[in-house]
Amino acid sequence: MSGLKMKDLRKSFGAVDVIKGVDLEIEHGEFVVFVGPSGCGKSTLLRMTAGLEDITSGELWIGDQLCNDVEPRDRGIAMVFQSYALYPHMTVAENFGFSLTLARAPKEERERKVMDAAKILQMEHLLDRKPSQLSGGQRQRVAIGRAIVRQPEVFLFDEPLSNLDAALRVDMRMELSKLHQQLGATMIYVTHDQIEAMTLADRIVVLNGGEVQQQGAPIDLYNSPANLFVAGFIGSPKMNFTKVKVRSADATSVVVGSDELVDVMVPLSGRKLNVGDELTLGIRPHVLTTDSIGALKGTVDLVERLGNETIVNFRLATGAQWLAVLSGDIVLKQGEAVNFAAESKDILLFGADGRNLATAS
Amino acid sequence: MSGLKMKDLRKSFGAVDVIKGVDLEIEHGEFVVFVGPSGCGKSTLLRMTAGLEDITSGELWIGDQLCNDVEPRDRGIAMVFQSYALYPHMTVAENFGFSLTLARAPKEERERKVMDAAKILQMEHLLDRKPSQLSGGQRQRVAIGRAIVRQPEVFLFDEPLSNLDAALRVDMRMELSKLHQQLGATMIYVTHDQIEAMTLADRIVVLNGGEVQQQGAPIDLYNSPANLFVAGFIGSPKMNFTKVKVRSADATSVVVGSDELVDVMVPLSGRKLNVGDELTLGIRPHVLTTDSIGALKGTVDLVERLGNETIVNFRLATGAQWLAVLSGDIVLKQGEAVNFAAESKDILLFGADGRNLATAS
Amino acid sequence: MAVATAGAVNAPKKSRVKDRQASMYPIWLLYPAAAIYGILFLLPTITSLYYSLTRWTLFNSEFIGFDNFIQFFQEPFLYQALINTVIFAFVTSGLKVVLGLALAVLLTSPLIARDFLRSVVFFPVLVSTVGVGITFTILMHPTEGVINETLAMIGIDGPGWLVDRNLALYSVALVDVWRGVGLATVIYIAGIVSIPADYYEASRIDGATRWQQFRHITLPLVRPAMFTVIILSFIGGLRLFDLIWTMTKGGPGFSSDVMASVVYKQYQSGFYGLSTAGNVVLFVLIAVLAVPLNMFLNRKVVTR
Amino acid sequence: QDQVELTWLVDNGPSTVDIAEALVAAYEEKNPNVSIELEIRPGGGEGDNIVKTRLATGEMTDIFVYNSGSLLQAIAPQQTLMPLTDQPFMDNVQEAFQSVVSTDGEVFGVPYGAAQGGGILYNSAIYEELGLEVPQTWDAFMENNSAIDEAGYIPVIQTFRESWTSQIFVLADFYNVLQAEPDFAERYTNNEAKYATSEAAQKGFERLAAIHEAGYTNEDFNALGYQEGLEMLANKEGAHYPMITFAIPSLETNYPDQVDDIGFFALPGDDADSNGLTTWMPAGVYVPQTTSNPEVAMDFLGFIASVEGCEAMIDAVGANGPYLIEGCGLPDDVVPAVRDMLPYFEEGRVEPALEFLSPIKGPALEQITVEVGSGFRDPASAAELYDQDVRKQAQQLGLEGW
Amino acid sequence: MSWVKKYGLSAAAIAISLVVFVVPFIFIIFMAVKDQQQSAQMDFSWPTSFHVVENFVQVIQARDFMLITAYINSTVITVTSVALLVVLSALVGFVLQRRVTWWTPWVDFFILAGLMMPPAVVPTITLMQQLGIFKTIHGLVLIEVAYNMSFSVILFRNFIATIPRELDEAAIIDGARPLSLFFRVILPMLKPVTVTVIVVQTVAIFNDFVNPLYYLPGRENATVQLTLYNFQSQFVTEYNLLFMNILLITIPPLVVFLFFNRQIVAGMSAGAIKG
Ligand SMILES: Nc1ncnc2c1ncn2[C@@H]1O[C@H](COP(=O)(O)OP(=O)(O)OP(=O)(O)O)[C@@H](O)[C@H]1O
Ligand SMILES: Nc1ncnc2c1ncn2[C@@H]1O[C@H](COP(=O)(O)OP(=O)(O)OP(=O)(O)O)[C@@H](O)[C@H]1O
Ligand SMILES: [Mg+2]
Ligand SMILES: [Mg+2]
Repeated sequence: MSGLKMKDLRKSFGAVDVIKGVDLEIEHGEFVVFVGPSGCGKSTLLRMTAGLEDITSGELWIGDQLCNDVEPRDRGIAMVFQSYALYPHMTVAENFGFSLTLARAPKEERERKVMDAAKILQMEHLLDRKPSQLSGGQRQRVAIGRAIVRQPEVFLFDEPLSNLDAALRVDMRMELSKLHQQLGATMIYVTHDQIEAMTLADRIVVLNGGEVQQQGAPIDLYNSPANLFVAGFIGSPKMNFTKVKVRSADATSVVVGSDELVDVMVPLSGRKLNVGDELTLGIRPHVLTTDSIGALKGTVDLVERLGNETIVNFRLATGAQWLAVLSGDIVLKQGEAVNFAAESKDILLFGADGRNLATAS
Repeated sequence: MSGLKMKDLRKSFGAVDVIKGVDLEIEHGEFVVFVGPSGCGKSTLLRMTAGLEDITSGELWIGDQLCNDVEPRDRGIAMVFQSYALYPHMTVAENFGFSLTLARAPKEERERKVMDAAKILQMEHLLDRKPSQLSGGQRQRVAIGRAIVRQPEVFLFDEPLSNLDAALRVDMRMELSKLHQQLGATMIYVTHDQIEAMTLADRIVVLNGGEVQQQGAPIDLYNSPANLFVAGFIGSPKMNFTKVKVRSADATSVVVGSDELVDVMVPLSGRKLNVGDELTLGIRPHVLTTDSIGALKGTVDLVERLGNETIVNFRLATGAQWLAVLSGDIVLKQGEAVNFAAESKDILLFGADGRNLATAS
Repeated sequence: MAVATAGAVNAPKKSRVKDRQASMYPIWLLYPAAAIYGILFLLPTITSLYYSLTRWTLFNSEFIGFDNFIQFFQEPFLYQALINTVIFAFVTSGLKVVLGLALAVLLTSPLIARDFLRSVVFFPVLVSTVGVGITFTILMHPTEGVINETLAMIGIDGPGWLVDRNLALYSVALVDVWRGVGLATVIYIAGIVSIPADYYEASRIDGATRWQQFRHITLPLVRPAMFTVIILSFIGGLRLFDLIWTMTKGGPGFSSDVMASVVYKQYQSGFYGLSTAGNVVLFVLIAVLAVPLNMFLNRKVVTR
Repeated sequence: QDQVELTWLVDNGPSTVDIAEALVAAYEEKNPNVSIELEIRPGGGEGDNIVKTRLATGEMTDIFVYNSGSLLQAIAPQQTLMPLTDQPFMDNVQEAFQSVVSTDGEVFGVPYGAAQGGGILYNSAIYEELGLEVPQTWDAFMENNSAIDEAGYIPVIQTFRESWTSQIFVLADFYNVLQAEPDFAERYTNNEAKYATSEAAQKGFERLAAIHEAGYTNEDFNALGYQEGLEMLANKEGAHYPMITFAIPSLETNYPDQVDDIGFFALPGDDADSNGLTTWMPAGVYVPQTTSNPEVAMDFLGFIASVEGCEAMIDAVGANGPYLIEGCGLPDDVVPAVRDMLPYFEEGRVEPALEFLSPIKGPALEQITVEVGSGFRDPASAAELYDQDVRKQAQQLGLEGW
Repeated sequence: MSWVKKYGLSAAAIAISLVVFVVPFIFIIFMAVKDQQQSAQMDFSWPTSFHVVENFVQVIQARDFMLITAYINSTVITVTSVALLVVLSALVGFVLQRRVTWWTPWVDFFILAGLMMPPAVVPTITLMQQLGIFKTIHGLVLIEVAYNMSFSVILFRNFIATIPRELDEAAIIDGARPLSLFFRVILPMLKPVTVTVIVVQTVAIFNDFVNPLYYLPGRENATVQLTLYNFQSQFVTEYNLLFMNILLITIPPLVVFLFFNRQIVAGMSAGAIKG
């Protein structure tokens, strides 16, 4: 059994605190995705888990063992490095099979496993190449291959698909998912791709500035972000925010409004609010729909047509920039006036401390 | 003026042909995005343009100059390397300013430009770090910074945003777009991110196996892919394909059908088709809608809830795996039977040679 | 050291750093080397230090305190030898560091007959000191030597390279550079080929000329090699006597004597205690110059 | 009879090796059960160190060649060597040699090769051409030089590139020193006589300087080496070459046609009546106490000290000096230079060089004489500097009174 | 014009190096083929007659084919010592570079001491006698290893700094123990330095004469540099044979150099790391 437990983990590089007390329990077999802005400490946390970075303070348990001082090779992990770290003097096949070579696995077993990995990664024809003769995406796949050949208890993936094309990425996602089910291994996965995070994760952990902001099932994070940061971070394009003032509040609903916005009622307990409080209102671009009598009056700035959907950048009367994502390929001209509407259940409110009023207890 | 012209460019590494005759004209100030599967030769083409890779045959013109043998520094280009290639002995600021140092730009100018770039890239606080002290995404931003500080005639970006988080990526996309407008520079941009490609590009060039498959405005590629490859490659998730047989064809419409599919009529000139011809039918996941009387009867296999939309993996009666992307957060149970429908205008047909019947002349 | 201060900030970290590194890079890897080096070099060398305090004929030794050191410092030309030593070390190591780098850059660029040229440059390293010594005494002959004959052809009256008291030391230094630059060159070549091509590519894009590439990429990134060359040739220069011995025997007169040749002469004369004392003095001199240099250089190595 | 194998360490002088090979061949022929293997070491200080090191560590060969005279003391013969005092063959060895391989009444070695003299090798063709006579006094020598100079030849060849050649004027003058101060060696050893304070001893330096001042040397004296010196002499470019007679074999090999024109005379002093030769005793052959087979080793030494052995040596390298073995005469066909040397021995006009009488020889002498001979240093300060150098040596030897 | 600019400089550099390095070499060859008399003149002149074979045979045959024995001995000693040296000192360099602790400066100092202090011969011999390795080939091998260790360690140590630590980490994650990390990942990446060390140390050990002289006495143990003494002594030298000998003993290390020089290839670490 190899669940993972992190107790108040901390890490500093000299004077720079990078991980500022992370508490996390990961069950055996769970697929956990770390997301967070660039430089927030995801890789560092992974490297601490792997034993490559010493733990400044706190405890790291893998299974029943306190692992702070356990050697990486005894932790039963495999890792895909963000920087790949391929052995440049070995061929792809040798890179794949290196851990097995080290473990003195029989030659046939090694060859079989290497071939399996190559098939999964669609790299059979490249097995004899050296890393320097590969494209960026191919190198990244070698890095993945090296990890999956090992079949460890715990996988650590640091942005393993970032340099792959969309189709391959979908394939790999499936393969990793399959692998996860087959091996029943614990996986910790860092990604910046929202879809990857949403589709792969049993649980998403949102990190920011070395701290856990929120963790939970993907859809819960999307629907009920704990705070402004998570709300802004999960979902792409980003949620639209605007400052609003409380016009009235009672136990079941709050009415807010601002210069930009006609007053709207949000079904929400407003017990702790006073009229005049400043809140932040958030609406996801996806929930906005064009509606000739919609409350949001905007002027189209820029239209990005993705084919299946259309991203509309529009400006409110006050000059605030908002986004709306409309289904399908919609033709709008720059400068055109459009009205948008949203259902009140899709509106989120955040307190002055940034916490989501709907979930804050 | 620095448009770019590639005339039958070819490149081989020893016996491996990587670029197999690329013809391309890029106008001054155009923003061209190269997309294509991993290993198809995008980076190689960029490196040939930059002058880092010898041209095996063909001609490369930048502006009015035949550049096959021109030194990179005389080509007026800047490039973001897929592998970053940051100078390990220089700080972030020095990395940014290196090209200006080389050009002996005055110190104030250099400092100003470096600060500007740092601001754009949100890296002001990291200017004194060495690359080895940065996170992956931060390194990537240094690589971008190095290029934008130069303000050249031609930018070459090789997956510049692949390691950035979604929010930052959107910001950077904006900034690059802005930069493009400000400088009026030509940009060639490699990416695997569909949204990036669709939103940034004036023109998308789809490469596969070292050859150009199609080029054109993003939305045209999405709506009228020239062939099966492009159709499958552009748009995520991938278009659903199925083999169909022509049931009847006339000058304005074709009726096709198969075991999986009840017969459908596609408005299309069918002059060249005969009854019984095998075609491939393609429907994008996004155009499918649940419809209780829909012609596609499927059983739900897997539901991925992204929040703003829901990806439904379903199986047809024949066992074929299809995808549908439904707007909004929709709850479906595995094993549930669902009917899907699509409008006939959204259906694409491809001939035996893979070409799109609607666009093939 | 940097690590010590970093550890001081955060006490528990230090022990962990040690533990983690200890498992990755365990100290027992050093044992075989340490055993050989410690037993066969350090141990006898350190025991021999005792003899610097004795009058020692190899057959008998008699403790005489610091008399040897006193006598050593009374060597009539010690001061000049000291100056010569330092000059020699700086001239030879300086030239090797610079010329070696130049040659290495040349010999790593695509050239016809590059392998041949490399061999040519390395060849002097292979020739025994005796051969080098004789060869150059002849080539440097003031009137009949090829060097001066060539100079005469272009109207220069060549100096008496080895026979001029003011020049002999420098002439030997030049010959030492001739002999040793090949060594520096191969070390540099190893350093240059270890620099990833990426950086050159990036700098070409950034607009660097050949010279700027050298200045901003090669020079900083070849530092490991350069520091090796600096340390090895500097200490080598301070210690060198064999070439001086074969070429001038410290002459004419005492003009090209260096510390090491003074010590060597004492050893040749059978003054074993005295020469051990001389070695100790020389050791201290070198240590005073080289150890800080080494620490300085170690700190400047760029790690990737 | 058991096969006996011995090892023999010799230095690498070509005549040394030739002699050794000849002796071994002759001895092995007589004693088929013995085979002697030669091991070669460098000469000079390096070679001395090797001998000392090997003796000190008990790793010496069964027999070895080493200096006679003062340098012998440095290997502590009492501790390390087998005494030969009672060996019958020592009767064959002339007293003159025995005295330089003895300490405290024990004799340790037999002579290896011939005795040498230090003086002037001269080109008799030039002498004949200019009608000159062999000089008996320094003044006569200088007059000859002047005549030679005028005739366009080089009077005195100097070859300071190999600095050891610069010492001859000082070392070979020792016969003259002893004529003036018969007890110089003893007083010198006892820290009583000094080069700087002894007029006679300082003369060596003065004469060296005088030659330079008079401009009698070749122009490129500081760039030439020993071989080139011999060549100039043989080729009649120069008339005099101050040298030790061990140069003669080399002249014989390299200049067989000219060697008949080369003569030799002792370094002249002030007084024609007390003209004589400073001599160098041959090296000795010794047996270390660690030898594996003392009997055979002794027997071999006996062979070397026999007329038979002596003849083997002469066969090998020719006769270029007295062999110091009773009954071992020289053949008649010796080259003129050797012939010139013999009368000094026969008439007893010889004295051993200082290094055979005193353990002290300053190691820096050759560098000092180069300075004097090149005109950088005046004789007085040279003598003083040399005295300093000598003190170092004496102190290192731990001699009384220093 | 541009041609001159582009190639002129390197052409000039090549020409100069050729002259500087080749002229003395030609001198050596000339000397080696002259007869004894002409060689004794010690000048840089065209040989009046060529005695290639004669001199060659004489040198080979000298002292009972001593040169042949010497070749064999020197080769055995060189090969084993260099092999040991490379492995041991690369290990030391590896640990010292990667692991910085309070004792690193001291180890550094002792390593430098190997360059700064000449070895003490007599105490070493006594010690070797006690260990029973005096006068043995392996004894001398160990001596050569000990004496050349500092040089190699410094070389390796500085170069190991250029290998990205991420590769160590990857190997450790792959389950490598320190030795396999070193032999399978680090050492292969060090090829250019290793080659340099091999070449340099081969030359140094093959050409060493002081140490064999003291620690491996005995005629049957002769090494190549000792053969030079066959023709050169304190007072008399047979220059033609000496130079022929010099030429002959220079060839094996030259071959080593020619062979290994081809192994110095660029781009060992290409493709390892992104960033
Ligand atoms: N030195 C080489 N020798 C042989 N093949 C090479 C070499 N370098 C690259 N290739 C091959 O050339 C093809 C194109 O490489 P390139 O880097 O251009 O791909 P890419 O389109 O950038 O892919 P990616 O999206 O993965 O970065 C790849 O299949 C790669 O394996
Ligand atoms: N050696 C170091 N010294 C100082 N700061 C460091 C060092 N290494 C990393 N950091 C900092 O630690 C922070 C966390 O780095 P980490 O690599 O964990 O980020 P990340 O979350 O993986 O980011 P990315 O998504 O960009 O890869 C970054 O801000 C980085 O600048
Ligand atoms: Mg990271
Ligand atoms: Mg690429």
